[in-house]
Amino acid sequence: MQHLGYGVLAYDVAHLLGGAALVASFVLLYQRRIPALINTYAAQGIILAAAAAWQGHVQHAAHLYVTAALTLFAKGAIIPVLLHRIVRALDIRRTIETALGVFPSMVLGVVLVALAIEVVLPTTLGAATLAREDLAFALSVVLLGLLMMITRRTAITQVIGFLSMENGLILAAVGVAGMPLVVEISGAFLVLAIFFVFGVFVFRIRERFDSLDVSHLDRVGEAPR
Amino acid sequence: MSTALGFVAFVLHTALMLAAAPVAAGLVRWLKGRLLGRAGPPPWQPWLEIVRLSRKQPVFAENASFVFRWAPGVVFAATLAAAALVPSFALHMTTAPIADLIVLAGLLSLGRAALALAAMDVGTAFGGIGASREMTFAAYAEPALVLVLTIFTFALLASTTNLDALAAQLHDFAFGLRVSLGLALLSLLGVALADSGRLPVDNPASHLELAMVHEAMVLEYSGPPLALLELSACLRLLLWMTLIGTLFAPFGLGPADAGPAGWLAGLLGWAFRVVVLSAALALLESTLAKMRVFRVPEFLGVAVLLALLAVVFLFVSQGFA
Amino acid sequence: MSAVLLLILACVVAALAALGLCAAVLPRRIALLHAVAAGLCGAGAAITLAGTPGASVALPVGLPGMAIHLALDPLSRPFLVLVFGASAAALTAATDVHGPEDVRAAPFLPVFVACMAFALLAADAFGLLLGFEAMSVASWALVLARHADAEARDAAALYLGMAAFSAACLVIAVAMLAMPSPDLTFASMRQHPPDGAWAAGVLGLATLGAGAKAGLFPLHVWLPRAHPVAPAPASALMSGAMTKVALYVLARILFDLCGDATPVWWGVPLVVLGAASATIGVLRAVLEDDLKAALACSTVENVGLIAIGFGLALAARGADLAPLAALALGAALLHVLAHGTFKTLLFLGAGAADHAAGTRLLSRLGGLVHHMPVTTGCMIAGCAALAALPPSSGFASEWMLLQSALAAPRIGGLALQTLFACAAALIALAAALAATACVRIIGVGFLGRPRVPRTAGAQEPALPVRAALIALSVLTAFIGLFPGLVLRLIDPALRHLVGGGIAATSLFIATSHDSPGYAPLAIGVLLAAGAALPLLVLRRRRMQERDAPAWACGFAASPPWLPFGDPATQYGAASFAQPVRRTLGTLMLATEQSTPADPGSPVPARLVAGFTDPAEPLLFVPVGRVRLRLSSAFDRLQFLTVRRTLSLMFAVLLLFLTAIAVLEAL
Amino acid sequence: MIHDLATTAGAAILLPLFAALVLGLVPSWRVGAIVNAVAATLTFAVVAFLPASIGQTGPLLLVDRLAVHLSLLTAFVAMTASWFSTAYVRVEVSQRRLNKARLRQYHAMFQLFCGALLAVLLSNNLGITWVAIEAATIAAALVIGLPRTAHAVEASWKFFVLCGAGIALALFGTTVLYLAALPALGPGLKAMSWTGLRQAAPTCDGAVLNLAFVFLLLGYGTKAALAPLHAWMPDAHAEGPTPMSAILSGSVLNVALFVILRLRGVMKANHAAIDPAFPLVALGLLSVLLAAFSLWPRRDVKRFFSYSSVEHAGVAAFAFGIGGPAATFAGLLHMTVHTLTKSATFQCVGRAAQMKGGQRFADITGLMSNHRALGLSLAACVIALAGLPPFGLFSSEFLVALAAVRASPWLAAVLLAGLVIAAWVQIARLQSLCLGPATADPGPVPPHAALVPVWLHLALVLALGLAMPGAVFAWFTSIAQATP
Repeated sequence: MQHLGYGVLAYDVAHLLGGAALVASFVLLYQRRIPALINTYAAQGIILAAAAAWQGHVQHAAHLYVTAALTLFAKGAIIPVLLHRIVRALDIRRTIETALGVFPSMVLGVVLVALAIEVVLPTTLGAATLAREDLAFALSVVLLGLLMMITRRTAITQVIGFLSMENGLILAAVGVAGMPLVVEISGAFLVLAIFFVFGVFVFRIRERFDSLDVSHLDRVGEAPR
Repeated sequence: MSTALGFVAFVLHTALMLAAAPVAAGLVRWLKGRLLGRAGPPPWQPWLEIVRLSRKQPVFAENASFVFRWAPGVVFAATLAAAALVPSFALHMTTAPIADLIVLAGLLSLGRAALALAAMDVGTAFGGIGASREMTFAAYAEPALVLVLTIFTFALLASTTNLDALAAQLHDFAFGLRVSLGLALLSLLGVALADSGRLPVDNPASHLELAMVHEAMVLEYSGPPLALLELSACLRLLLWMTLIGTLFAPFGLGPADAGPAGWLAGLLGWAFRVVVLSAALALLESTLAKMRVFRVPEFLGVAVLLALLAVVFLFVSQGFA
Repeated sequence: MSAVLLLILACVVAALAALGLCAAVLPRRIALLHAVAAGLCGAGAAITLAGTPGASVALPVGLPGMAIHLALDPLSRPFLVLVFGASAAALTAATDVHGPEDVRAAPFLPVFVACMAFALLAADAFGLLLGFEAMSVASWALVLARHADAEARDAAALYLGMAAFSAACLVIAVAMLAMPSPDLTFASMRQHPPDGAWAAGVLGLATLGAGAKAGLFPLHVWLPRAHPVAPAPASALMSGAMTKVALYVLARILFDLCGDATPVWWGVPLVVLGAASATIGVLRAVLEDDLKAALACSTVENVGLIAIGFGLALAARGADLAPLAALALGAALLHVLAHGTFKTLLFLGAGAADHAAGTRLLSRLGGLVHHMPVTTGCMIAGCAALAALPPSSGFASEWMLLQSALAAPRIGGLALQTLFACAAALIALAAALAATACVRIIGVGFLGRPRVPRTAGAQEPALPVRAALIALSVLTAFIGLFPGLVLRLIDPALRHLVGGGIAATSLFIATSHDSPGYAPLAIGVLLAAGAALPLLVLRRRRMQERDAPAWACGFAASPPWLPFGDPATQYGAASFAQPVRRTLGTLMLATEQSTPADPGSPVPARLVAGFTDPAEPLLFVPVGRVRLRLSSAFDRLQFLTVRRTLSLMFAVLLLFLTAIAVLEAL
Repeated sequence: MIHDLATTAGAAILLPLFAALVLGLVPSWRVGAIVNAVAATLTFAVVAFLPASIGQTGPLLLVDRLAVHLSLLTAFVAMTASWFSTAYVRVEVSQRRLNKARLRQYHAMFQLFCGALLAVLLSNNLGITWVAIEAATIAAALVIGLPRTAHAVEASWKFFVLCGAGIALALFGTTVLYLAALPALGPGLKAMSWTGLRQAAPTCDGAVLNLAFVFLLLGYGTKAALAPLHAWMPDAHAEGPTPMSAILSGSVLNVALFVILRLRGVMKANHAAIDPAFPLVALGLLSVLLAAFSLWPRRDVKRFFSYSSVEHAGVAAFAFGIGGPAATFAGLLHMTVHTLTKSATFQCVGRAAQMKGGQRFADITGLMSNHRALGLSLAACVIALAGLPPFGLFSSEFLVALAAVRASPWLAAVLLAGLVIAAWVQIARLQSLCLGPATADPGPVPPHAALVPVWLHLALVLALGLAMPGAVFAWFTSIAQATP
């Protein structure tokens, strides 16, 4: 692996794409309406596909191209379309009900990114710089995804928070050189499974309660059992 | 030789205690009468009552069981055994090795428990009152007795609770007058008054049901059993007088094998002590009135505290001496 | 004990357990099975008496990779004789099966005896605790014999909960002892006695654990609630034998496994707790209305006295006064045997009265002496021992205990001397109050007039029960009159544990070899002579007795609808205890609410007098409240919404990450 | 890589997965139930042959004593659960609580779940371990959501979101672990295998290992239901069908603890990395205390026993945290004995709940009065769970206490305090379940034959606790020595 640093094209582009994925996560936190949220998620999927493809080019690993294609196809296209159709079919309330306000969650997001960088960079001094950068971005995207699941009440936003966390994981897996293909299959397998399950859930939840609001589920939990 | 003399002394001692008990009680009653300006019944009046009762036909309540019939025997046996253990005019009698103060206390409580059970047997309210109060007051007297014992075992070199050994050691004035011994005497006097049922704890002369403790228990008895119980009561009083006299003023007491001459000196000393104590008791009873029932625990509580004070005082002084 | 005899003992234990299972399978043959079990126990007692302690046997059963070792050493021999003897009597009484409750309890009684014997025979830590805990589970099943009423279930839950607590303390204590040694056998644990803070920890845990099981104050609250509920033979063994096994564990740990270089202050906690147990136990025994609860409270008192004996022995051994230590430990062990016998007798008698009169409450019993003379006679014998009246067995051990308490101030130190003097005073108070309790139990429960028509119909129990009662009374009288012989059984234990024997011949016990002591037989002869004297004198004028209605100071005859007389005119359980409650009641938090009837109103005036055991408001209620508050705090976790649960996980993640970051920065 | 799957270990994994496919296609639920039971029994038969191929290590599969032991345990519990499931399903359908269409999905997911668990136990590759755990989570989520009641849906949603987030963190941890092993072993499968990691552990960078350990502990800790991450467990148990609870509480916790044990091996080999003892002991104790106190207010029987599983998982984690052959031996024995007892308990509870038509403590009382066999079995199970003799949990908790005291008596004190509090409430609830006045029995009374698996389990627990044969003791000791 030749020396990677500023000024080397491979490093700069990877760094750019990682940063773009992180920005996409922040934009997800910023959204107040569900359709925009889904589109932002689609954008993040596309950025992730680009990053995967670029890593494939840098590491001369053919399987990463396959991953890029899978990600682009699944997260860039199928999932957003299905989500849009569900939102229209079940005419869900468009606005997102937040547990923690948008601005405070953004501030918390910045703190989390700082923590991720503070944790990843000093610990991975030995590894290649490209891998360390990618890992930091990946951890940030994962933490922001988790933050999204915590600070939003509506079920759909929790689903999207979960999926953006998956994106972070794929970004991390892709960033590390030589990760065997197994990770790719699992990534794909995971995406498919999650969508299938969420679909079933959404359908069933819809069938059970009128709204997708997770808090409605919470009330069920309140009865002492 | 000494064991034979010891045994003769023991038999004489027991006979003396049996004979002198009613007379001592009569003496106290006579002295109290004289103090109150009355002629007072002669000291041997209790003997007359006991003989009269033993000739009468015993009447038992319908509800009485074997406990009621056997109790007087047990009470008399326990009190007589206790009296036999306390040396009056001679030491080292044959019962010397078993004359233990704790056994003495045990025998007294055996007699008391037997009488209380008999009182409960007939199922009348008065038996219950007497038994309940007697057992409760006894419960407060025991700790005082044991604390006094602690003084003796700790202060004496023999470190034993055997009455004979204690009396022998005290006889030689082994350790002179001590403040703790004085407190012990006061405490023991309180215990003796409570146990033998004299004023201020219980009024032996009265027949007012609510006031009496000992009398309430013997209410249902008649004929010979009653005689036995009266004799036991007198024996118990004489026993306490002899015990206090032997422990705190043992002059004149010699070993049993000193022969009849020694016994005579002991006898005189013992008689003098009994008369002095009877007079003191008569004086006390003519001045004091009976205490309310729930004041008695405080009275005995004071006795316990005095004993405890004596014990701590002894430890402190022993520690420095 | 040669290996052969030990193997036979192990077979006896196994056979008892097997009998338990058979009783479960063949409910109709219970009487026969109990009889066989009683025979086995008798044989066991005989073998234990005959054999001399020595070899040890390894069993195939045990912790993975470690076998349980059985051995009979001088300390466990007297306890085993007691357990087998008391079980033989209780099982004989249990052959009289009446009612479904006894059928339900039948399988667990022999198993309970087997577990106790196993705990005593065990020569390694795991065997001891396995037997100890199995004993608790078996007796818990016995307490649940009458599981229909909720009060029995609550008592059983509290009982097994406290047993689990005591086992937990003992597991840690034993683990601390076994830490330096290669395996768990007592032999290797003796080589490495603990010292310093570690030893103090073992002392605390052993006292807490064994104390909770034996019924030491303040962990005794379960005892007066669990014992009355069990069937009579079971509660007899629980009070008579089980509490002794707990005291055996305490003695084994403190005297044997902790080595003999223990400091003087080791005796203080046991003396303090023992004195507190004795006082609170006997006070509660005087105030309880339930006959078996009163006997259970007197067990707490006697356990307290034994604990005082252990404490004095520990202190004396710490101050290198071997004769005094031997006297104190001898007193404690003699009291173990004496109490084991007469408490079993009293509980079997109480069980007979309960079955005959259909109630355990003293306020409903009365007048049993007329139709149950044998039971009443045996109860009087038992109560005489409980009240420590000479020449009974209770008095012999009481006398030795008092002698050691009176000699204890020789150990020195003003604080210790005052403590021992107060302990001596409290022992005397406990003995005197025990006498009050006994007169109350016998006087109110068995003598006087029946307070309820049902009680008037009481009849003598069946032959086996009477046989058991008489046998136990004879045994109690024997221990009372010949304590020297019984001390010969205890002496090897004293030499083994505190390096000193007791100056005792078969007729005479003394504090030291040259000083005079207590000769129970001589006192007995003196009493007999005293009793015979009046009979001889009055023999010639034997008057014919005459029966008449009770004089009762001229009280009017009772109305026709009250054939046994008005129960109200007779001293009841509460009225007998009123002077004690009025004076010493503050110790038992006694309360009296009297609601006077205002003039003219038909409503009767009421006086409600009650008491609560001080240990409950001081210890059990606060612990229960803390547990409730913690449970509801943790319970909020159960009802978190999905989002909040996730944020909990998020918080843990951030905590760990910051920890990593901080670690890196260092 | 493919020849790895041709071995008995491969067969053990593929058999249930293949059975899952078949069950997916079988329309009638009666046939499905029988096939399910037969498949589980066959799987256990195959796993029984595993000890012969101990020591087989390939890029995909690693068969060592610990893996074989837990596979035997999981397969055995799955077998008895499947027998119980055949009867359970028949009653559920007759009482119209489960409609026939859903049962096909239930049986398929049942076998998928068992296959996934065996895959985790026998896999050598961290990626496969993660994928298998993911598959197990999805299968379990679908089965829990099966009864279609509001609570069941909420429970499966909670189960899926929490476990999903948990194993997502685990995936991140796996990536970082791979990153740590990269410099020593180079890219490719070797850096992702347990054998490779253990070999490269001393030379890896300690800080990266720490980072990986944090994520993996949190990820697999969620699946092991360690204290703050246990919230999914009680709901999953209370709402899902009981045979699933029997496996869920027994095997999933063991599998997660198995992975953590492997991880502990790797961490201990590297001296620069933090000692895994402290977090494991802390989480274990927190689990025991939290579960002990949460047991008291419970009104639902299955939820009550799920907290008991959290408590015993905490004890096992505590034992593994202390480390050393003695503690690991105690932890392993405790895990084994608890799994057997807990699945027996759930079988009894399942039958009782079906018979009484409700699973609250108020619905099920007085079992001993007219169902003596069921009452006695449940009583024996709960006595075993409370850690009372003569059952095996008493011996294992004794051994754990011995090891804990060696570490520090205060730890042992806290642990045993938690166990006493839990034992106290379990005894109280046992009395309310088995004794006192009996409630009505609307549902069918189970035949005595149904209780045979329960008595089989209890007999095993008794034998393991008090009379463990020499060979089995040697087996446990060798495992304890092998895992550092």
